[in-house]
Amino acid sequence: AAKTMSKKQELIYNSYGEPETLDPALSTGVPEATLEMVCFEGLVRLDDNNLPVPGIAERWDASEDLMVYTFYLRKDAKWQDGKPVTAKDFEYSWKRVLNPETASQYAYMLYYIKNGEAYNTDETGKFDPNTVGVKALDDYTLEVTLEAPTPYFLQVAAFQTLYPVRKDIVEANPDSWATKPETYIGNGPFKMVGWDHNSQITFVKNENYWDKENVKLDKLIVTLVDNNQTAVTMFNTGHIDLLDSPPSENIDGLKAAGKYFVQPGVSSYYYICNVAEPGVDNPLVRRALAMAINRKIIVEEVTKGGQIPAMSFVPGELIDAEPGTTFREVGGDFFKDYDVEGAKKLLAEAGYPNGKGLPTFEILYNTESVGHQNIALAIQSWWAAIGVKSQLVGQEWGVYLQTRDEMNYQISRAGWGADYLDPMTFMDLHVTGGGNNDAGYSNPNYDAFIKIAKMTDDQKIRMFAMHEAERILMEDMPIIPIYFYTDSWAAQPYVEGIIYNPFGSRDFKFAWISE
Amino acid sequence: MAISRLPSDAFEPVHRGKVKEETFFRPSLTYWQDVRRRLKKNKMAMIGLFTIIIIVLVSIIGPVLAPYSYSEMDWSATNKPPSAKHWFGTDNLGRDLFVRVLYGARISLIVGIFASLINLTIGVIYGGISGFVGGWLDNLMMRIVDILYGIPSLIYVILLMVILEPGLQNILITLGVAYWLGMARIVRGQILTLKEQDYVLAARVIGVSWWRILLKHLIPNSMGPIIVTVTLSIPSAIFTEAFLSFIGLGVRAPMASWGVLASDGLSTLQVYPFQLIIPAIAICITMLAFNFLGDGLRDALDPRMRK
Amino acid sequence: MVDKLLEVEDLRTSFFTYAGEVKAVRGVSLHVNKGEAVGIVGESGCGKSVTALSIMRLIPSPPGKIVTGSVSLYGKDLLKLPIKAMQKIRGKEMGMIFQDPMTSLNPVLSIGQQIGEVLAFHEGLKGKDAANRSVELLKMVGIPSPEERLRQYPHHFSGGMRQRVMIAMALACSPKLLIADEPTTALDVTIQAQIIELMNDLRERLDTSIILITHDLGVVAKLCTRVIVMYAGQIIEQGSTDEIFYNPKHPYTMGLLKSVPRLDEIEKRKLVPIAGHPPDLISSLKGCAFNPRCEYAMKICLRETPEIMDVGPDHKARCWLINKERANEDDVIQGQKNVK
Amino acid sequence: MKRYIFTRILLGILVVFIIATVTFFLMRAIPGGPFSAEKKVPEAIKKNLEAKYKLDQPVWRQYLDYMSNVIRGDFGPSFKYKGRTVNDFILEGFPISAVLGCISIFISIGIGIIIGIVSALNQNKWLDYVTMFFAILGVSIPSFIIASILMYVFAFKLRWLPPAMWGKPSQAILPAISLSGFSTAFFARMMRSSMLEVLQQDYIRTARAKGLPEYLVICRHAVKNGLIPVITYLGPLIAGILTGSFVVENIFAIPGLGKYYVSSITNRDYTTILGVTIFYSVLLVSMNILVDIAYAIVDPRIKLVDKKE
Amino acid sequence: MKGCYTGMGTDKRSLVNVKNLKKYFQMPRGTILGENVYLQAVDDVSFHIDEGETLGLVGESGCGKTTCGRTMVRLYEPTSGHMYFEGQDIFKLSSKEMIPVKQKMQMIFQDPYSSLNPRMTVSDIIGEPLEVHSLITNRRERMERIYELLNLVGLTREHANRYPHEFSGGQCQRIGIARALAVDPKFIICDEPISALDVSIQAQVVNLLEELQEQFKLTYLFIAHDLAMVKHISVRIAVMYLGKVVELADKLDLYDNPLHPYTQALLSAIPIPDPDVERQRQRIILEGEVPTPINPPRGCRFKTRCKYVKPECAEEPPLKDVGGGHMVACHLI
Ligand SMILES: Nc1ncnc2c1ncn2[C@@H]1O[C@H](COP(=O)(O)OP(=O)(O)OP(=O)(O)O)[C@@H](O)[C@H]1O
Ligand SMILES: Nc1ncnc2c1ncn2[C@@H]1O[C@H](COP(=O)(O)OP(=O)(O)OP(=O)(O)O)[C@@H](O)[C@H]1O
Ligand SMILES: [Mg+2]
Ligand SMILES: [Mg+2]
Repeated sequence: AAKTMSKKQELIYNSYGEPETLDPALSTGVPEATLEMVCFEGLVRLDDNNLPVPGIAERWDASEDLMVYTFYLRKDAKWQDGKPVTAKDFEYSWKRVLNPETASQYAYMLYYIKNGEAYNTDETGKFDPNTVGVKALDDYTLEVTLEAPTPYFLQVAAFQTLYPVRKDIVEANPDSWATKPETYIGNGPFKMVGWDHNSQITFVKNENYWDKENVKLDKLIVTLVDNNQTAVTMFNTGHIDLLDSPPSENIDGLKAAGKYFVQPGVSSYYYICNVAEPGVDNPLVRRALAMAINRKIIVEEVTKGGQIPAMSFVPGELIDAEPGTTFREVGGDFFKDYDVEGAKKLLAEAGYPNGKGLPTFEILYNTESVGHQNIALAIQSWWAAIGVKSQLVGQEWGVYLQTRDEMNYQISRAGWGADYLDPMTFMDLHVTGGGNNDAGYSNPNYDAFIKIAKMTDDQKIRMFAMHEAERILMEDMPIIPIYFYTDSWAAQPYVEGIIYNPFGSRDFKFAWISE
Repeated sequence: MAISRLPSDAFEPVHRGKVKEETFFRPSLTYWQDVRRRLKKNKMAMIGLFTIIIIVLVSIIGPVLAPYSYSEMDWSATNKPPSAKHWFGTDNLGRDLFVRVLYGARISLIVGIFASLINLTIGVIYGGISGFVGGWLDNLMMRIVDILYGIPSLIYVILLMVILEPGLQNILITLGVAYWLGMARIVRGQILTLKEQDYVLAARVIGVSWWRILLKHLIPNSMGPIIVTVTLSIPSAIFTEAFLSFIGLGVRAPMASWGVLASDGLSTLQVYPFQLIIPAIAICITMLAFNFLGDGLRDALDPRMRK
Repeated sequence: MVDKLLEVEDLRTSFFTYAGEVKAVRGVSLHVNKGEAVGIVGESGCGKSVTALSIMRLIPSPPGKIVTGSVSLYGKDLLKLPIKAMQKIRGKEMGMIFQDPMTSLNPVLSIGQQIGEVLAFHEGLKGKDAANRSVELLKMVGIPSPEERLRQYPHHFSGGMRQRVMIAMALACSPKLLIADEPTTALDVTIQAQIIELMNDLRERLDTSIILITHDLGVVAKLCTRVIVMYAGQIIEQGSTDEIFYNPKHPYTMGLLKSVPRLDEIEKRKLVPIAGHPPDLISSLKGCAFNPRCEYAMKICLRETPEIMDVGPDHKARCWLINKERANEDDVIQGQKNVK
Repeated sequence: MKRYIFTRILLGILVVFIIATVTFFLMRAIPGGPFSAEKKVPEAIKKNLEAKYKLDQPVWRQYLDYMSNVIRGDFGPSFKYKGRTVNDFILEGFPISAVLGCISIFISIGIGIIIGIVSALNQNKWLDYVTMFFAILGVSIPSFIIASILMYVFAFKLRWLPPAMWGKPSQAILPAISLSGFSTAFFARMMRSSMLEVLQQDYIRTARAKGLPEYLVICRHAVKNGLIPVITYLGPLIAGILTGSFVVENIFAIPGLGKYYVSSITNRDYTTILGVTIFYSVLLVSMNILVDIAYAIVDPRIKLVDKKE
Repeated sequence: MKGCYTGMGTDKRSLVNVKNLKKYFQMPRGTILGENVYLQAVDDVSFHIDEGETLGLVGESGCGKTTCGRTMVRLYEPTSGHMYFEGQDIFKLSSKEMIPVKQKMQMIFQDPYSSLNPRMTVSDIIGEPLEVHSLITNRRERMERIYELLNLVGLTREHANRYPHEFSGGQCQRIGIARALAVDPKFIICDEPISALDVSIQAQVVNLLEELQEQFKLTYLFIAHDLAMVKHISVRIAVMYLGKVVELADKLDLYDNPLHPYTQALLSAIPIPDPDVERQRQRIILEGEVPTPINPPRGCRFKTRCKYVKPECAEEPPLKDVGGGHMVACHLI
């Protein structure tokens, strides 16, 4: 039966904790992205299927070589205070991101643009910003020149770092404009009307939004409760309508009430092995360790959030060369989950029958949530079953990061989320000397395949190379995949029309409340 | 007058030599015998003492007899409420809570007792010296206490975590760094009032050395507040341990203390309340026992309460 | 006929402690006439304070309890009054001053507040009236610049002045009876002299009856018209001051008198203390309570408690020796008869 | 008096200064930094960030800069919450923490003291045993457990009260009770024993001898004296309630300052760590001074003044 | 031969010789840069005590008697002055060198209860000085010595294992005396040892002190404000007023012929247990407030309360000998 709209179009959404900043140029987190998407709109938006649809740009052209994009802005796009949104706004905003003084952490999202990196990394202060490949040809035409052909540039253009901001507003209060509703001027479907720091943010429908007809919510309240137990209690008592990633303890109950939803995510949970450490320096041992883990139990009994056991590195939602196929479907699994016998055999093969001769491994994890510890405990018990002794080392976040960074560990918990929707965001992680290659892994063949994949924009070759690289990676197993994250949320039955982005961000533009 | 009815020898004087000091017929006991005797007479204190002994015994013997180990996971029986098979139920990894509570008792009791010892040694001595010596040294020592109070403990806990390996002994070290501040203040206050007492002056006239005055005269007479402070400090030590374990300085999982069990149980309060309530009850019973014992001990240590 | 203001009959007060029943007062009967100063003397622990507190019904309970007896003020039995009525009598009809002026005043209330609350409760005086009356009282007890003193706290006062404040407080409602429990023990001699003068003056001017508890015979000699000597919870001798000082009948009284040195004696004589200690009041006493320390103890003293009996007009004692004297007298008389 | 307060303040400033200095260097000694993340920031961008927040300068330089700003009352910008300053945090968060803290202190002093008095007056009767039993439980269970249980019972099960957030009076009830649990129990115990002591004092007997009714004897004479030893604990307890509020603020989603006390450290938000630490030390030191002054007010015997006056 | 010391004191035979003793307590200052304020508890006091003699020290509460006594055993550090003990200026000794001296000088305190540690048994209390000065070698010897001392002060060995609170005031004072005697002292400062006791117990304690003096040739400084008792026990008496000795004389001399107006008032204030005498006696009631020792009156300190003040009293009267060792500090004489 078709649902009818409720009279009161008001939605309460919980975002865990105070946003670090709502300045699109500076923010880095997913929660921030969600809130910025409420107030801002970039050249394009992403639809249900993560495909670019017109945003502020009505249409766009790309040159043959995919090096130059021309965006044609809609004339009715306005800022919430009624001023028109122009191509100059974009030019200004992007250059602001690249300006080293802005110190934007996501500035590298604009390194695709010609001279973007050069400008951002300039230390002399003499770099001419006008050489950066973004130019307002007139008020409604924006020309973007890229460094290299980038097939997914339109996705990038939807990213919050590339949202336009208002020069006059920003320059008046360069530091604090994004912290107060009075100066937080956006061009999106809603506008901020109140921000009780650490408590809640209130948005109302933006009457100057070009597509206001399609915006149904009158009011969006974002609570900033960072304790997930509290948040779930608030959800259960009807004080919150939409809650992301409810804690695993409550999932069963929510499921039973039909309020729990889940979709595949684009992040991977895995263990990395310090390949220089005795014991784990042996790929056979690493594979044995991987095979001994019972991932099904982990996702069903420990994490409970519908996560997907991972017998490979790249999560399932990324598209492969052939339309309609995903990288994962093509790549398949590389080993069997909970293959105790196989693991034992490998161990023996490696010269450690029943774990004899192996040191006691330390499993490093961070202690911010009990989840990591529980997984480590379970894994410890399965490893013990094949004769591998291990010990848990929990560390506070900052310490954990440093320990990992300094390669002071043997086996460590890790996670990686996609920056963009392409397997490369995972695959180039383990190249020799890579900035995030915390395993210290190095394999020239792997490096070669990654290089090939990066040099071409032929999807077939790229995907082939990356599949090969993944195969090598799983052969050497510097990382032990455990599961693929899911994107989960709890929603009251009357919540409708939200676009749930697999990265975890939410688009409330089309949200509404049913009776 | 009734004189007539008096016996004839009524008015004969009684011949007694020099009048003797009348003597009390009371067994002569040493101080500690006396303390024991008085403690034994105190019903509540004895209940407390026996409870503690039972908890200690059970925590030592119990795990040996139990059919499960503290780390054994049973994936088919997670989050089961208390039953004949699992007396206290199981946790989210299917571990038997009864056995975990027994093991937890070991750690929590060690931590609690150690914190008391820290209080009794560093706290009492520091406060004692500060109060007894007085003057600028007192001022200096108390300002150091203020400073240690003021520095956020999490920072030096993290620093210690970098320096030390996780484990019980390091919880103890961490507790040792800052766990005596309150006690030092209280003892100092006591000593300040006591040191003007005549018996202290008398000891000084005799030529008793200052540390002996401190140990034999002043500290024993501050025992009341000291014991109260000690018993009050035990629960916070137990939960500090849980916090330290949580951020990674404590005992390694899967070993868990009561504090850790309670903190873990907290997240499942809405779904499986017994996982919080059971360790919480264990802590409360122990605390009641310690309080009864402490109060009894305080009275027993005070000879003025002798009956 | 003299007015009997207060009459205590067979008062018995005990403390029920873990160790047993401490019979602190064992059948005290006494009376106080109007305008009279009665001294109660005796060693430490003989039950003087407990007697006084029993009269005021201020025995700490538990462990204390008035077991039997009656205390009548103007013939009204105080022990039977409901507590509310008793509160009206305390402070209004009977005032009490305690031994230690240092601890008997509330350290955190100003003098004005402490005097004022008596006036407020008993006389309904508030604000200015109360202040005026307080000033008057302080003036009466000889505290200079009383207006300013009202705002001060006990620790601003010296011991002697605090004791004066206590007296002022006790006299606030012009009670008929003032019980002073060792009012000068904690004070030094020169101040003690001032307080005694003050009390004497009050008695003369206001006709207040005074019960003065002390073990200082010198103070009694100065102030009292009648003396009661207590020992182990009993009255063992009572009589007019002169009788007690010059004609003591009980060996204990004699002992007390002998144990003090006198400023006016020229030759150094050895002090003669009463040997031994007062008995433990927990044990039930057999015979005369004083017998273990008595140098004249006789066989009967070990067996039976003597009755208190008259030894002259306004002089009573509780001692077998009196009987012995009498018996001897009887012998003499009989002998004479025989001779005849 | 003035002189006493003056020296106390001077010493207090010194203490705060040392706390700030030690914290500054300890904080720099612990691993991790404000911009470390699992996904590492590219070197060049990190450089930009460090330049922006002056982290590229030598540590002593940063220390001097920071301290000179602090003296001017500027705790600097937050590293984590961009565009916001530590001063903002304090100005926004502290009033809320203070309101919550004051309610809790009010509850713990009020209820704790009443319980203490009642049980002292009923010494060794069942009322005494019951209240002291709960007092022991109160000091045994930490506030975060009390908070969760209260939320479970009153918000989730009974639905009498809102589970969290701040603003309405009803939202203050549960956090205030959780926060005051320990100190209420503590005060009750302290008050009981000090009342038992006071009730033995001579001046109580004097008050009775004056014929005062019992309620006046207790309320006017006993309670005020009984409070004196309790006040000594007020300083540390108030400080404890204020700094200890981070758990409760976190659980009840209260936008107070307390949560920064811990989160700033986990975030390595250097300026916030220092700002909050300095702020709390100032609070602690001034609380102690205030309590001493309060002590002198309640107990006129205590002289903060020279004897000459 | 008796007591010949080669000290620098005027009276070479004296066991104890106090010279110009001053003890000022520093008070908190008025302003941060203000001058130091001192409480002049003992101001320039000199006297000597011969071996075997008892010197009485009287005066009203707060006049500095206790301070004087305590400074003499260095419980307080003296502000200035000398104290020769057996000819040696003990104020110049280090705390190490003081230990053997402490063995020869002891003190008995005013409050019999508070001067005994409530948590020590009698044998621990009496045993402590024995241990500190290593006067015993083993447990048995210790107990024997303790029993001996208990016996000496009229207690029995049954008392050894009891606690102070189980004793009466007089018995407690005896324990205090036994503790002082434990080290075989030569000189004992008795700081109001009887003020807290009742009359008959006072007599017991005083008798005990006298017996012990005879037995061990002890020297006493006997502090009290009860002139009658002081007169009974002392040979000579010093009267203090507000930190100064105002009169010092042989006891009979002092009683028969008190010269200082303060001494006269003091003597008249002592109640005499004799109703007839009391009825006739005229007390000299001192008027006026006791001045504070912080800012004592200039000149004669008694002038604010003295009936006979004269202009010269603005000058400080020296303590001068008016014959027969009777010294008085008053302009009237
Ligand atoms: N609260 C109490 N509990 C038990 N026994 C008590 C209590 N109060 C007094 N007594 C006992 O009652 C007896 C009489 O005490 P009381 O105070 O009347 O003596 P006193 O004659 O006033 O002595 P003092 O001269 O020392 O004041 C003493 O033996 C004392 O031990
Ligand atoms: N430790 C101290 N610090 C400061 N002032 C002190 C100290 N001890 C004593 N005084 C002061 O010194 C003065 C003399 O005190 P002292 O105790 O010597 O008098 P006293 O003659 O022994 O009096 P009492 O007869 O009351 O014992 C008093 O004013 C007292 O307040
Ligand atoms: Mg008495
Ligand atoms: Mg003295």
